[in-house]
Amino acid sequence: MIIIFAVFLLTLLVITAIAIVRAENLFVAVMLMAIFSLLMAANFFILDAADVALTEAAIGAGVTTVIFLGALSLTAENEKKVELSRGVAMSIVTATTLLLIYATFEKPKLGDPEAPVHQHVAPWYLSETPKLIDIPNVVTAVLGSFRAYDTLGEVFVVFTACIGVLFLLSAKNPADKQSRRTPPESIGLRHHLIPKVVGRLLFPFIVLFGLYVQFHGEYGPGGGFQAGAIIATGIILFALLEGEKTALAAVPHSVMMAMVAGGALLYTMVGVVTMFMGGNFLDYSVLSSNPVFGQQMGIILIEAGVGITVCGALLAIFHAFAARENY
Amino acid sequence: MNPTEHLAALQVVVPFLAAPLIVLLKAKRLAWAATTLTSLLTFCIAIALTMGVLDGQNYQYFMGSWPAPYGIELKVDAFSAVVLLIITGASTSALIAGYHSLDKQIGAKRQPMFFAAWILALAGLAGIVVSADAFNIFVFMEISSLASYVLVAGGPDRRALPAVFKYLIFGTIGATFYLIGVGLIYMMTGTLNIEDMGVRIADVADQSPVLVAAGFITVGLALKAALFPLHIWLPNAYTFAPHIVTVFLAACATKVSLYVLFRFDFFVFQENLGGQQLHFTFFFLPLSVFAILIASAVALFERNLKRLLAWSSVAQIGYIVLGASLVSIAGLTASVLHVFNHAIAKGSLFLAVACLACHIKRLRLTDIAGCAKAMPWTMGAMVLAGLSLIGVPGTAGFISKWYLISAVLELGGATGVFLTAVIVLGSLMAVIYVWRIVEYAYFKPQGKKPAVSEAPFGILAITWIVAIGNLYFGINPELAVTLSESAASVLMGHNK
Amino acid sequence: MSMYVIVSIAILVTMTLALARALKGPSVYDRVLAVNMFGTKTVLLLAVVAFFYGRPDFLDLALAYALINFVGILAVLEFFQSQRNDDEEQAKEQEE
Amino acid sequence: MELLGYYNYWVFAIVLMVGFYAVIVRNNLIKKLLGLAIFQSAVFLMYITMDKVEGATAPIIQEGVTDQIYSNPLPQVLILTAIVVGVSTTALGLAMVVRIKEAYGSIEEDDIIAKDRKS
Repeated sequence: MIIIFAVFLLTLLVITAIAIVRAENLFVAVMLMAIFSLLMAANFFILDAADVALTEAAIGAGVTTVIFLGALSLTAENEKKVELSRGVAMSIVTATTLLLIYATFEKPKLGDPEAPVHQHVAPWYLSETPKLIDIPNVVTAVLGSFRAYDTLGEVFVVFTACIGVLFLLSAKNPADKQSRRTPPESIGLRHHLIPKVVGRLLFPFIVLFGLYVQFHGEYGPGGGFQAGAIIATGIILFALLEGEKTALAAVPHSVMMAMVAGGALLYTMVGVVTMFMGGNFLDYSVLSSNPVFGQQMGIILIEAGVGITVCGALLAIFHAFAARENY
Repeated sequence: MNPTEHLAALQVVVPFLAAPLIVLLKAKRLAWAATTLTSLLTFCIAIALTMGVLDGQNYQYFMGSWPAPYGIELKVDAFSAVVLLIITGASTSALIAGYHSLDKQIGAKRQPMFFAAWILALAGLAGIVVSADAFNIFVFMEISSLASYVLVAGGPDRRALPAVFKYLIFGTIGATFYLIGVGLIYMMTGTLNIEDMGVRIADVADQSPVLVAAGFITVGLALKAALFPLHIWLPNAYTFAPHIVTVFLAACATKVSLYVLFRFDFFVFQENLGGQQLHFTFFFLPLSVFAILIASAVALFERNLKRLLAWSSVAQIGYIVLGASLVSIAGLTASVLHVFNHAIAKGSLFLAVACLACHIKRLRLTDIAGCAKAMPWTMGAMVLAGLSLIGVPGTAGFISKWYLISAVLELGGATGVFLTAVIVLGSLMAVIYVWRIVEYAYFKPQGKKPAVSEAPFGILAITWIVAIGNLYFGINPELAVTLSESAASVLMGHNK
Repeated sequence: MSMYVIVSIAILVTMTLALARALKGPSVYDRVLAVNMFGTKTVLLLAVVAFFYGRPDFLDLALAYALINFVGILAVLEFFQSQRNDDEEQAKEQEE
Repeated sequence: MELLGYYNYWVFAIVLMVGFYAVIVRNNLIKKLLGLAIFQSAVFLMYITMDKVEGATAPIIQEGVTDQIYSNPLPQVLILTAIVVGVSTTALGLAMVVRIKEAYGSIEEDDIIAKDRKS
């Protein structure tokens, strides 16, 4: 039954994707993008990927929309109706689609327990995690320990993107020379009663929920990355309500940078410490006399690192767009 | 802790430790110094790894001590050692040379971020090379790409921005294609470790997802490696990047993608997929021939010095792929050798360009007219490196061309002769475009604003050290040849 | 079991209607409302599916969606407010 | 019903190519980035589709339940990482678009090319 729901949702997904590409108003396209990512997240959830669904919700529907809107307010809302060479593109696209569809017919079907992916490596994770790490969420175990090096890379991807955005948007704006007009300071939404009241009520809950996701990641869906994104969203809410200035006074730029660098450093240092204690890089077993406990400790530490960096980076990126002067 | 055991991991961990610290440094000179020191340290690690490989040591490292297909494995063999040497060496020499010129191009406040991006690009590239896990390679590919977008965007000209945007779009498409390919193979084999894939893929090799995966991985990586005709992002990105960044990226960025491409192809696909060897040759051989001929021809007519050299890079990628497409020990040896030698030649050429740029603002050929009088040392280095690019005997470029021609002639018959003709023709065109630079610099009357004086000593010294490397490896090629031969046999060794 | 199925179908129908409004517009406010509604329906769908799968502890996720949806809509409002300010200012400049 | 088992993969192929089409054909840089985001999301769908096992539940082990089977955790871990990569690329791309707008006064590719020709 659920599969049929999934098929329905996927059909909506295709329609949304086509609508995004066809929309001439970029604001509409961004709104549809939010729907696209909600649909995607619902599908992930139906396909048993609870952690991924949580991430897609926090990132796709939340942060990405906010960043896109930030960029839109600095650029233009409407698209010029010109298309580049359509024929060639169409033929490339059609050929690739057919190739991919051709490839599906020898793929294992959805949900097939005999598929090769379920025979090798993955069963080992499922059977060994309770013995070696002893936490219920196998996704967190793989993320935090078995493939912790990938996660380290992921943290540095966020780190790179953050310094990249700051680097790009800290350059001088050539338009500043021409017009001395100072843009109106963003006052936020504090003059609107309903958003203000509801927002102020929600803000502590969002942060609290973020902390819950951070520390509950070993037991349920969630972990450092999702938590960082949710807390960042909470602080973005604060910035939207109270205006840029107040938000920057609460979490100044230097604090954000310290978070971005500190989280990444914490993660790497955990690895270096395990090296000095006689293990390989990121081998948490050596952290404690009881290897299982050591593993859990390591995962908690690196998840904290991930959360801090992601939260700081998303905030810094948001402020970089928001603070850029619109001309 | 015994550091020699951890060398492979340290290659990535050291820059990762440094990057967050560099961001927090306020003083720009300090940021530069920290970056250069870190880069130098990774260079030393790479040298240590290379010496170990030459001693026959096999570096295998399990991240988190988890055994291979379950955890992530790092592996360093002769091929990785060559590429690591290039990456860390190029980064270090470019950074030392950048002491003067980066200061002018990038504002003081933004420098810590710029240098952090640099060290991350280095970490990403090194991470790709040491990793033996297909997905891990994707993650590090993204780190290095995002960081290099930032580096290129540091260019002073506004045209750097559209160029880097294009670079971002193409880079992301390439990486996503790679991700699709890896996903399809994972779907059919259940593993992400490249060697494990090679073993397990044999049972499913004739099924369509695996064939499609081979196509996606090849195209995706060819896109990132700027193989003709997927090179369109490269010329502008190289032209408008800060000069020092061009030195770094031109020497190693595309080569790392080629490294992954060869590794994937020879470890996973060859001999497992029916007719893969043939497909590989038929796909890459014509493309590399076109790359050599067309890109060289475009370089002949290019008026901007940096873009001319960028087009020449596209042509050189053709030579590298040509060697590999022969699927023979001799061909691969030539390929790896050319990866190494071209990095030195192009590195020193772009370093010389950076020297020129100390006094000449725009770098059209007409702008450098007559500059040899004021800057004899710079132009001397450029000529030396140019000779190596052409492949004149006594330079490093000659060695790889020589190996390439002998590998091609091994084929025999009309193909062998035709390919030899292509290589010779490509080299002749290189003679012409290098001559154009020389002609403008030495024999044309000086432009309106003549260059005042020689470039600062620091940058000049580094340029000459690298330029002399061209001569050294041309006269004593044993080290490079030994490494390349063992790299080739590692790749072909999987091909029982 | 059948109760969950009926509820899910009802939610899917509402989602489709919301999507249709988001696609057709005509004004941006229709679309903003549609997106908000779509978000709410996703929250409900997740809750129902969580019970359907017998893992009610996954209600966490629905909670996350509900919270984040609100912030997204506020961002849209702020976007419109700043745009209107810009427009007003431009109009003033033109008058001057 | 037999064919429905492949439906996810077809949607993956179509959505992927819709995004790809937007990236190569649309002239507006923000639209290109939206296309790129769709393009990347499609790949997430492919990976997540692999992890499902019929009758299984999310790989969070329930205490006291012994006969439960669980879906595959590995593709989920990979996609968590890939989502992060996607949003990072988008953010960086948008920062570039903002700079392009400031430098050229336009975010349409043909305008930018035309302006570069002139100078």
